[in-house]
This record gives sequence, structure tokens and C-alpha cells, in this order.
Amino acid sequence: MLKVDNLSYAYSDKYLFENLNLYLDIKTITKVSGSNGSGKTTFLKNISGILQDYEGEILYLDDNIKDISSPNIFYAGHKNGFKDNLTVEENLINDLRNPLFDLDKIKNYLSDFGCEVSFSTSLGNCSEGQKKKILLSLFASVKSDLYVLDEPFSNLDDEGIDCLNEIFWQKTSEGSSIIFTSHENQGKSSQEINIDDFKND
Amino acid sequence: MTNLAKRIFYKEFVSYRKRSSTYLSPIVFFLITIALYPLALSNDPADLSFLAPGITWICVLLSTLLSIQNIFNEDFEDGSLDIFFSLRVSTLTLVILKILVNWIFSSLPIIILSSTVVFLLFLPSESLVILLTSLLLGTPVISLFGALAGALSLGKSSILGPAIVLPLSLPVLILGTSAVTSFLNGENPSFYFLMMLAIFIFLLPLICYACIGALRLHYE
Amino acid sequence: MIYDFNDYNLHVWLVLLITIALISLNLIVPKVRLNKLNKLKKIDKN
Amino acid sequence: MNRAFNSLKTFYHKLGSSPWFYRISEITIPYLALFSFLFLSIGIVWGVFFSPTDFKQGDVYRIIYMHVPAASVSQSIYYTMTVAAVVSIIWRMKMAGIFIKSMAPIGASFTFLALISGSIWGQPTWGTWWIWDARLTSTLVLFIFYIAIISLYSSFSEKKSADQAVSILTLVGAVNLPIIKKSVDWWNTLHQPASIKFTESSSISPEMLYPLIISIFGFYLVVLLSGLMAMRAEIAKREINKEWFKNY
Repeated sequence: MLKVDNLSYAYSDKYLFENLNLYLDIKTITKVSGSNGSGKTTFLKNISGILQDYEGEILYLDDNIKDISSPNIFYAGHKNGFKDNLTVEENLINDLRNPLFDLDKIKNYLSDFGCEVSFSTSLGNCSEGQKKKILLSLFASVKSDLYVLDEPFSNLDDEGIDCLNEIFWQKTSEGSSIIFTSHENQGKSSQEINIDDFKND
Repeated sequence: MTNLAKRIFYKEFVSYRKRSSTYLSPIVFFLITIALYPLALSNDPADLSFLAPGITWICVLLSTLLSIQNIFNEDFEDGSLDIFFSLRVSTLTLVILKILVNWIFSSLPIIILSSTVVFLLFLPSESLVILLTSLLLGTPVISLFGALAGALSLGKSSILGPAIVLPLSLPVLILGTSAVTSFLNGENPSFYFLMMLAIFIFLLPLICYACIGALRLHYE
Repeated sequence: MIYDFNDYNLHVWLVLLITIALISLNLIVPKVRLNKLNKLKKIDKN
Repeated sequence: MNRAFNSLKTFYHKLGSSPWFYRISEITIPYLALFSFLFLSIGIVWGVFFSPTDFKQGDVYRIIYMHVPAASVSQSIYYTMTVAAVVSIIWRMKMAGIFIKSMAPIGASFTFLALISGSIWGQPTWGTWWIWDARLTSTLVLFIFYIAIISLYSSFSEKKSADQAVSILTLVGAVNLPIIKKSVDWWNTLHQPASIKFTESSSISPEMLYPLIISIFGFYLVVLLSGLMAMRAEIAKREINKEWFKNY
């Protein structure tokens, strides 16, 4: 599915990580751990093609990720990409990662997460936890081959964590693969990689 | 492709409509600066009517500059620019549509409002149509340069906006004001309109690709 | 000749002064920066 | 033919590597300093002190020995920066970025010199310190461009993206400068102030012309000299912890 060979990324002449190798098979959950500021987010951005100024190569379905026009990758970063002045519904409909418009699927996942928020309230007055659950239910409802999630488990309550693990398992059984970062040891994963091992200063 | 363009346009339109500051602050700024000139210069109609085209143009230029600078900042801050780049679709559509929506919300109200200049600054009313067309032709060019300044100084507050936009918009300012003054002297202003249109068409692709390059910069 | 100072010649002397000031400024500033960096390099070395 | 092309390519490639440039510039700077000092002093001293006085403007015309070279240098610096911007964008050459960054302040100072000398020269002839004529206004716009480039560069922390941003701005500026000059000329003809033509001084006699050419040449040499020195300082700043620089 996705092959990373000796990827190294330098930020103003200081290497965050060097010759990192990783192989993501389909139906796998990969956890990326590492100390704060060790380049976990940068690594995820490299994989999803946002940051392309790296040395080394990333092959997605064995052709270079830089040449693929629109890969079927779902990226969810620290910042959820929603606008606070729009309502929850407008945010979900207009999010470019969400090709289909049916909101009931998202509603079901939201109730699984145990978060009752009306769709017409503006996102501004939802709590951080609720925003995270809205983002995760969007993630759950979108079908794509590779899911790249940045700190999905942060500020989630226990009920949310179990539900997310369950969704992870369900997604991989459908044939896609997930890579996510988390510094606490939440989230079951089939393989784990630590960015700090690839730092040699 | 058009489905993507439609969705981007709709999202931008809704988010601008919901944030009243995008269209209110340019209007308020425009009215205040227009009111300054008679107070500062003189309230004698003869003087003001002579200066009216120039004053209107300067006020429109400054208020467009005010609102265009942080065209990309908001998307950069809340992460939707990252998501956009992860989808790897054409950034050109995003840049053009954002400039268009920003122009609709910040420049269009001012152009409509500038018809009050006939009363405030005693602009001869027959030249109002000429002034409005010159503004309609000129403000897109200013928005283009403002978007470039916004893309170059994404997320950083710097003197860059005015330092880039004002010198680059000089041609449009000169052509716009001289269109009205030449009309008042009885000449036919079509030369100036055609020149402004030519400048806009010439600059549109160039500045849009410069914006894309500038946005890409912050992702290296 | 330019030596007698009527007010016109003052302008010429003024411009001459500014030219020399600017040119020497352009020459001195990089020199100073380079020396500072070299000194920094020496400190790192030992 | 192929061999010549290869040597050209290797030269171009070497030009890009900073250690090579650093060594070469170290050798050329003393000679360049000598020649530029020579030409500059001859040109200006001859022009300002020994050339005949102009019958119409008296001695104040001697400012042209500083004003005309400064104006022409400030234009050509911007054109060379445009070339470097194209190289920096297409081939992402580090040296091109360094060139633009070091030449911008030099361009700004010579444009400032052209503005100052223009207005000082204008004072006796029109009685005012500043006159909105086409050439001075375009020089003012060029000066603002230089300031915009310098301030854009300093607003970036990461050197690589700073070079790219500055190259984009230089290119956009290069495309727009002719348009601005043209529209300033239109504007000037529209509001033609009743004053003598400022720029074309009366037919310049040979004795006045020779020092002018020498001082123009001197100005270009000085610009090249300060450019090389500024680039060396910039290379040192950027490669302070690189190996080749440490044991240089």
C-alpha cells in the first residue's frame, strides 16, 4: 500500500529524522510515537503529500506520491480544518474530504461517540471534545484507502477511545489502512514506529 | 472539476457571509476616509469636485487593501489549507475563487457605495458612470496584488501588504483617475478602460501562479 | 572652479558627501558582518 | 563544440557551489577593490572638480556625475536580480537566492542616492526640493520595491522559502515595473507641469562626457565589489556550521 524508503526531512538545515523506512500493508494500523516536536506531524504531512520537500521516496501503490493526482488519502491534522463561524452541518457538507452529502451516517457515528450536538449550532460554541468527535465521525463515514490521523486520541473520553478503536478495527477489515500518532499509549496498533529512533544528533 | 469549484465557492461564500466583518469593515473604512477629505482640505464644492475622482480612488484602494491582506490567513490558521493540499487538486481553482469571493464581499459594496460621492464630494453626476466602470475594472487588479501579498506573508504580520500592493497598483490608480478627469475635459475615456482591462487580463494568470508558488512556499 | 563656496557648490559637495557615505557604508557593513562570523567560527573551533 | 558545452556546464555548476565561489571571490576582491577605487575617484574627481562649468546651469550640473551613474546602476541591479530570481525558481540554486538577498540593500542604497541627488540637483533649478516628474517618481517606486524585497526576506525564518518568496516578488516586480513606468509617463503628460525638461541636460560636450563614462564604470565596479562582499557575508552566515566553512 505505502512504502517509505530512507526518508529524511530537514528544517532549516537541522534534520528532524533521517533515512526512515516503513512499509504499510493494507489492513494494518500503524502507530507513530515519539517525543514532542520530534517531527511526527511532519512525517504524517510527508506521507499525505502536503509537505513534499523531503529526501528519499514515498511510494503509494508503488508509484511516487508526488506524481499521483488525487490519491484516496484522508488527512486529519491537529487543527480540524473546520471554521468556527459556520454551523456543524455547513462544516461537514463543505469539507472537501467528504464527497457524499448524507449526514445521517455521520449522525449515527456521532451518537456512537456519545456526543449529542445539534447540527444547526455554530461550531464556535461546541467544546473541543465535541469538535474532535465531529471530526472523527467524519473520518468514520468517509471511505478511502489510507487514513492519516494526527493525535486522534487526544482530548477524547474513555467512551470515545473505545469507539474509535472499534472504528479502526472495522476500517481495516474493510481493506484500508490507518496510520496515526499518539504519545500516550492509547489505541491498539498492529505495528509501531518511533520517530526518535531515526534522529541521530 | 466543476463540482470541486462549486463546493469551494459555496464554502467560501458561506464563510464570508457569516463573518460580517469581511464586508462591514471595508465599508466603514471607506466612509470614514471619504469624510476625512472635506474636513481636512476644504468644503468648497469647486475644490472637492475637482479632487473627487482621486479621493474616491484612493479610498477604494486603501479599503480593498485593508480586507484583502488576510485572504489566506484564516484557512492557514484553521488547517483547511493543509487539508486542501492533502487532496492534491488544482490550487488554481482555490486561489481564483478565493480572490473572487473576497472581491465580491470587500470591493463590490464599496464600488456601489462610491456613488454617494456625487453628494459627498460634489462629483459631477454625469461622470459617475465613468467612475464606477473605472472602479469595476481597477479593483480586481488590486485584489490580485493583495492576494499575492497575503500569500507571501501568510500568517506573518509584516509591512508587506501596503509595500507590495500600493506600488503595483499605481498603473490602475493613474488610469482610473485620469479616465474620469479626461471624461470631465470632454475626451473619450475608452483608452483608459481598455488599458485597465488589458492589464487585468495580462496579470490574472501571472499573479495567480505567483500566489500558488507563494502558498506552496509555506509547505516546504 | 568649485572651490569658492557659493550656495550652488554646496549642493555638489552635499551630494559628493552622501555618495561617499553610501558607497563606504555598502563596503563596510559586509566586512563587519564577515569578521563577526569569522570570530564566531574561531570560538567554535577551540 | 561538445567539449565547450561541457566546460560551460561545469562552470555553471561550480558557480552554484558556495565553497568554490567563496574561494574565487576571495582572490578577485583585492583587484576589484583597486580598480573600482581607481575608476571611481578618477571619474568623480575629474567630473566634479576639473570639467568645464556648464554655461546654462553653472556648477550645479556636476551632480550628474553622481546622479546618472546611481540611477543607471539601480536599474541594472534590479534586472540582474530578476535573472537571479528566474534561476532561483527554475533550478532552485542556493547561490541565486544569496545573490538576490545581498544585492537588494545595495540596490536600495543606490536608488536612494539617485533620489537624493536628483532632488538636491532639482532644488536650484526649480526652487523646490522635490518635483513629481516621471523619472523621479519611477525611481521612488523602484526604491519602494527594494524595501519590499528586503522586508519580505526578513519576515521568513527558513532561508530556503525566503529565497523562493523573494524570487517570486522580484519577478512580479520586474514584470510590473515597465507598466508602472509607462503609466507614470502617461500621468506626467496629462499633468505636464510647466517646467524645463529635467533629465536631458543640454548637449553634453566631450570634456564633460569622459568623466561621466569613467564614473559610471566606477559605480558598476563598486556595486560588483560590494555585491561580492555581501554575498561572502551571506554565505558565511548560512554555512557557519558546515564542514567546509569550519576548516576554511
